[in-house]
Amino acid sequence: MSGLQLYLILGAAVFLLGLHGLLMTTDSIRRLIAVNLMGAGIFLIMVALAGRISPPDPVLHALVVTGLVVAISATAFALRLITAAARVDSGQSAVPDKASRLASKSESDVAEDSRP
Amino acid sequence: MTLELMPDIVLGALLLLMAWGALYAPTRYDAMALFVAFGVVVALIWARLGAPDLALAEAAIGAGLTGVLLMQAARQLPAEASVTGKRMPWFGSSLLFLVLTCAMFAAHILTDSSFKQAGIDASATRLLGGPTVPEMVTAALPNSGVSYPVTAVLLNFRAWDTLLELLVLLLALTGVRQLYPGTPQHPRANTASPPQAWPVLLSWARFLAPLLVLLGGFLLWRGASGPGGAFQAGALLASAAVMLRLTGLLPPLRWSSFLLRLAVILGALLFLGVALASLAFGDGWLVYPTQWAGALIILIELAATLSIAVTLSLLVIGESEDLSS
Amino acid sequence: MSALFTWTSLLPVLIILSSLIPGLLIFATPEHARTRRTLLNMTGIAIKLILVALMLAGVSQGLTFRFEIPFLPSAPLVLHGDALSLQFIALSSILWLATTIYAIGYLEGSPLRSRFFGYFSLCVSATVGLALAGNLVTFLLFYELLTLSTFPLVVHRGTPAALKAGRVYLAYTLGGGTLLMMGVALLHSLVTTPDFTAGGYVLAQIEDSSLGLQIAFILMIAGLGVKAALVPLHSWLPQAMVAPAPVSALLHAVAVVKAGAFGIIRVVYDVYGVEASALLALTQPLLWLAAVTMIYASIRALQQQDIKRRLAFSTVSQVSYITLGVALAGPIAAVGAIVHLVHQGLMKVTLFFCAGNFAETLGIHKVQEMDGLGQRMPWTMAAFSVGALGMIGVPPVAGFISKIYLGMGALEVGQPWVVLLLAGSALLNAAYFLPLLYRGWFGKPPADGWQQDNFKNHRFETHWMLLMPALFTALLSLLVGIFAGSILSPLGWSEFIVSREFAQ
Amino acid sequence: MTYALVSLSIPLLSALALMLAGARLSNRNAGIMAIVTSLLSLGAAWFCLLDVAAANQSILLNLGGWENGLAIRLRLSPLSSLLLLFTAFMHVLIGIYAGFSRRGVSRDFWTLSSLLHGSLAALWLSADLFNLYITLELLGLTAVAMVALAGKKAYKPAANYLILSLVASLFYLLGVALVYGRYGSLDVVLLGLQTQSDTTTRIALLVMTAGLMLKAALWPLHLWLPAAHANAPTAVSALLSGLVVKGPIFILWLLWSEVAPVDLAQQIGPVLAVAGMIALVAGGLSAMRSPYLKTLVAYSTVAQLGYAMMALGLLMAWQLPQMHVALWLFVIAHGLAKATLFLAAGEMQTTLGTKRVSGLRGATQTVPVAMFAFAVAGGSLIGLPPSGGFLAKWVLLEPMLSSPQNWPWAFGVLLGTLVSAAYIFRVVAISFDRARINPPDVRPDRLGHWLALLPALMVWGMALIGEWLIEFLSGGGV
Amino acid sequence: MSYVIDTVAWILMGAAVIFFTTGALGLLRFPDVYCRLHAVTKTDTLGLGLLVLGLALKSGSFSTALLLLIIWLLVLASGAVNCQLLARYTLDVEAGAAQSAIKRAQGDHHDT
Repeated sequence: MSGLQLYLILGAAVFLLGLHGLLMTTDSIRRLIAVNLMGAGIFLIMVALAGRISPPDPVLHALVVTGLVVAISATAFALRLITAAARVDSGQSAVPDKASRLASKSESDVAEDSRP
Repeated sequence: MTLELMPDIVLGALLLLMAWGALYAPTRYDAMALFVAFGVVVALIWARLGAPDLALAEAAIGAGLTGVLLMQAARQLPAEASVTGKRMPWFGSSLLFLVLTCAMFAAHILTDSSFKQAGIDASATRLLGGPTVPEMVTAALPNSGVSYPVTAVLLNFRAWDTLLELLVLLLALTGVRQLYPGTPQHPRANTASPPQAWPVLLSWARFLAPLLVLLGGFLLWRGASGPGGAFQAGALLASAAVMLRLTGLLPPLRWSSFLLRLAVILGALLFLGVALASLAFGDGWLVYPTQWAGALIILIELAATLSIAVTLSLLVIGESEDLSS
Repeated sequence: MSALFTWTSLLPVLIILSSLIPGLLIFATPEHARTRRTLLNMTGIAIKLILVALMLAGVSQGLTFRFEIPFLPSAPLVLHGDALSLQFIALSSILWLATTIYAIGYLEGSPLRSRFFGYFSLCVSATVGLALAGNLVTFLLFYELLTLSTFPLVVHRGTPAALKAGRVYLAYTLGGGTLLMMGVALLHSLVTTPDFTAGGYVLAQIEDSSLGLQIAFILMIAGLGVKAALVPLHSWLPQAMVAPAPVSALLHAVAVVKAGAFGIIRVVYDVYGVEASALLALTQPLLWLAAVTMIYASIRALQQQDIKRRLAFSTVSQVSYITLGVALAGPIAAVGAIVHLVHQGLMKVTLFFCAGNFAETLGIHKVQEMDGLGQRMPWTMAAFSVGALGMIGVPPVAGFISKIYLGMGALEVGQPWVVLLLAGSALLNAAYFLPLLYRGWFGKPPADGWQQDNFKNHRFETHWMLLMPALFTALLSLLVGIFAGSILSPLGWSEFIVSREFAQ
Repeated sequence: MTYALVSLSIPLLSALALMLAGARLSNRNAGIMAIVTSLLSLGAAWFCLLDVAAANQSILLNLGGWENGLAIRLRLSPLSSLLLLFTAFMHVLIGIYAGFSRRGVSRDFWTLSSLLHGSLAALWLSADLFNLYITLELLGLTAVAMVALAGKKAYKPAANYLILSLVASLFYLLGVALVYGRYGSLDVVLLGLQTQSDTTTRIALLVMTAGLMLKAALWPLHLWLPAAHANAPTAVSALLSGLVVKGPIFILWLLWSEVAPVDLAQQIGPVLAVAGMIALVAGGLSAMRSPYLKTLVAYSTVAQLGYAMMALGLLMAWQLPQMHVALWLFVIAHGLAKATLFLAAGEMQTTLGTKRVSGLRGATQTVPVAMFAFAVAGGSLIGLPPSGGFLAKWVLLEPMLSSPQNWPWAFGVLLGTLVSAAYIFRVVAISFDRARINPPDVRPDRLGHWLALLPALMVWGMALIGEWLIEFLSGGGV
Repeated sequence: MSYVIDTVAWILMGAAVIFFTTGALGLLRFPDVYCRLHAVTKTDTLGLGLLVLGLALKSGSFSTALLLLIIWLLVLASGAVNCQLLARYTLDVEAGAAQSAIKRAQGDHHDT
């Protein structure tokens, strides 16, 4: 059992742990963390695969760097979305300052149907 | 044999512990803290596996910026109902069974012939008789304009991926901006309130910021010959901007200012411009003329670093009046 | 593509457009522009009649009218005017004239007339397109368009009952359309879709894919059977009676039901051909199905108290005469079937016009309320009697001729029990029509007068636009019966068609 | 190939320009600019179609001029050129609707729709597994950002949609990692030559298929779609259902028709086809039951994708190139028809002021043109003859009916047709109800209704070019 | 000669490990925030100093030694600043809590 295969299995384990967490938890932040764990697991597998040759495979490293940036931008967007959604649930407007909300002329969502 | 594996086993155990904690810690705040720690451990593992620029990127982005993001989210989120919510009891055990079977299955495939330890299984990639991709990279490195293979792959061989990569960042920013509709505040409404943070913090920030900028520049320049590059440098600069903004030393980065918008899209714009120019005048989409390849790559990396830094800082600490169109 | 532009290839398209374009224009006319709408209707009908006459002359001199545009690989959209389609077009054009006049009178003052007449013209153009279809795919296309254009007519009144009937109508006809599509697709995969040829184009493939051909036949007949109201698939027809009278007249005499019957004729004669369907043992079950429909529908008609529902069930049984004639697979029976297509159309439209008059003028819907109608509305009652007698098969009205031919065809093919069946069915027809006539002519009018009498002091017994069409079609069914022998009559034309069919 | 790249980069440039202009450009001008750029891109796509038709086989290009295996390979096959044209055409149509209908959209819609156009074009052209991952991610994020355009009520479904789309992309990435680990190459063409069906490849492909099915909301993994599409703004849900859902299906098709070994494909094919049949029925039934109009249309997307799954499954099971024509005819016909359905549904929802299907009583009188558009597009979904939907169903039925042991599949198509007829005509029948008419809240927006009708007429116009389309697609499909 | 340097390096690193463990132990055992802060920052900076020294000796090259030194200085400074910030923050929070407690007390006083 060489070091690389340990990391391959470790990566798979973290991925599955993330998947398990995603299905088990209900809080959005934890589900987002679970998604990030799954991502880290996959990147671990990729880097372990890259380490099979010396010097390690640069293509896989480049892919992981790209993957990391995708992960951070998606996580940032998801976090902002979850906080906005949570704030909508708890009654406040999605944005702390009232002024900009009223002025928004973006498509007004259809008034909840009053007709039976 | 287990002696030299000891650090790996320790790191692995630490990783799994952090991961489990990040998911099932009693309160959400602990989960976030453990997740940041998880990011640090992953950075260590990247270093251990011989991927220095990955370690850099993970430390700066994974542990640093994500940590700030999570803390900000924690501040605004209402209390959390319950950790695993109302899932049925048997759901957990069946799920565990599923995870275990997958783990065994993964162990099986990862140890079968095709993933042998001794290098990529020669037969696999040489099937076509051609060289493996890494060999092609080292062969094509001299006329790729840079001497460090990862940067060569990122910015020359697979430049198209990186261009789309920059678009993903722009997209995330546009998406976040949807959450702050409404007319822009007139700039003078809340001028940068005088920095009332503690003197110690102010002085530390004033000391650390130039160091970070210097380090970012160094990483960017070193990317051509060693680990480093646009993403890592951008992340460092973003963390500097975040720190300055949180301590109030930096005025809010208003989206309504033209310069900011130009900075945000500069990376993608320049990259696309180079691609179109090479299509029109050069001999093909994203084909760098070999003698200018190095210069072009540096130019693109510069623009990319700037736009990554600004985008990431807007993503992390963009307040409502910064982001509203 | 040069063939595209000779006048012979453009004529079929012009015939369809002659009712399509007025229809679209009528959609656009505002509700109150009554004269413009009637004008559009009338010009459309006039042009169509002229074009049909032109084509009749052309076909009798042996010209071919064919129009083709590419649609599916090896299955283009083909419009081909042959003798059979012409007879159906002639029938539908004449009856469209009568029904339009009747509808204008009937819908006087009711809302949404532009929409009604728009869909009315769409429906007729779909029927004409269906008649002119040159291959199965084109037939399928117009078959489905017919469903879409008749649905708004069925639900025109918009009452919950109308909607329920509309939903049932859609369920049946769309289901039928899908089955037909499966059948056509199956046939296309076995033997691609050439044009309709007189003796059928399936003979060559019988050995290697007989099962496929049988299933395709069953699917297609099931699909067409829905519109031709064969027994298990007929129950949408009585429920569609909730629609206004002109629609039920159009549906039962001209468009929907005839489309189904016409489709069955096309499939048996021009796709499978008589020998192939006999070889595949398909005609015998079809014969039994027609026989069952005939008897069952007549029995159900007996039980109906509402006039229109009784007429609906009589349509179901009358249309199965056509299927019966086709299934007998003999030349004389074929003539009987094809001519009955026209005769039944004329007689049934008369009956519906009269039923509509009764309802519109005196508010009579039930059979018991018909006592003494003869005194109050003699002309309508006379037309009703002509139609009813024709249905029973009493000479000289048209119905008698087709029944005779069907009987002789059955004997020629050696199915004597069919003659018994026809006689029995004639008796049943008499059983459910004669009481109406007796009540009408010999019953005493209600002592306290009719509870509703709209056109009391009009020149005629009811609005002239309601009376004239009924009389016109009654007269036509009489003339067609009397002058059956001449070449110009539907009988002569059917013999011309069948001679071509069984020539080789 | 240059025209394809031009058609790809025009929307990207317009997106960057719109971001740069920011508040300085009014909403109306931004709309006009976006429509003009989509038109330019449409022109470029048309020329690229002519190139491919002239060459009559796929045009390959190694980006950056590096040799095979190292460089990212772009491939312009007849199919991708047609999809480029289709994407540009849809963006022009929906752009015109969004720009000129009375409801209008927020300014960021134009940036996001241009980005969507660019990422879709990149997806159609790419033949590199990791590049497809990036375009998939771009697609997912754009879709979520556009759903979030609808304001506060859409944040929760958008967040859920984002998490699920991230999970789907990660599943796909795991598959890509395993494939690269096993074969050492990311190039679809090279992989196609060397994949054998051993355990690693099997797991990789299954994991990728699971991710792509979740992304494309194919039957078992479709639960996020109704909430996301129903809450999105009208023009956005038209784009989402018409185009975004089709990206993952393209990758799924690429995987199973080229990369996967044939015997593995033949094993998985029937499973996918059966799932498609179940999708048809399950999606249709839930569409019939749903009380809300837009949810009904969203569920009908799930149902209609069942046809695409069936075509793909049978393509894999029987290895018949004709099924690939059926698959892509479905995608195009469904895209156009679904655009009209969502636009018409949105218009009716605003005019009659109700989200419920029962609120459409008397729609044929209050909003005649929108209801007519809904019925015409519904006709194409059911597959009534002259429409694009019929063309696709006809081409799908042909191989099924040619040999007796394939007939049960034809039964699936029959079932699908009946179910889709049921939920379309449920709405049409209600609209003819004149007894309890639901009066309109606001004066109907004539132009908006006619614009909503435009895609439906296109899908019925497909009949005229049906034969050419089928020849072109089956020409150099691969 | 190298043997002596190695043993000295190992001794230094051993001491560093001991310091780290005591720091961690302090973190777990001490009652309130300040003590824990105090324990962690003190032991970590000292432990790191020893570790850096040991590593510098083992690496043997002057440039890595300098690099390690810079790292140590940075961690030293940031550790101190962080500790000070955390302490001040908890002071504010407690002060804030104390005031509201007093207000509540006065509030009760008035009501009764």
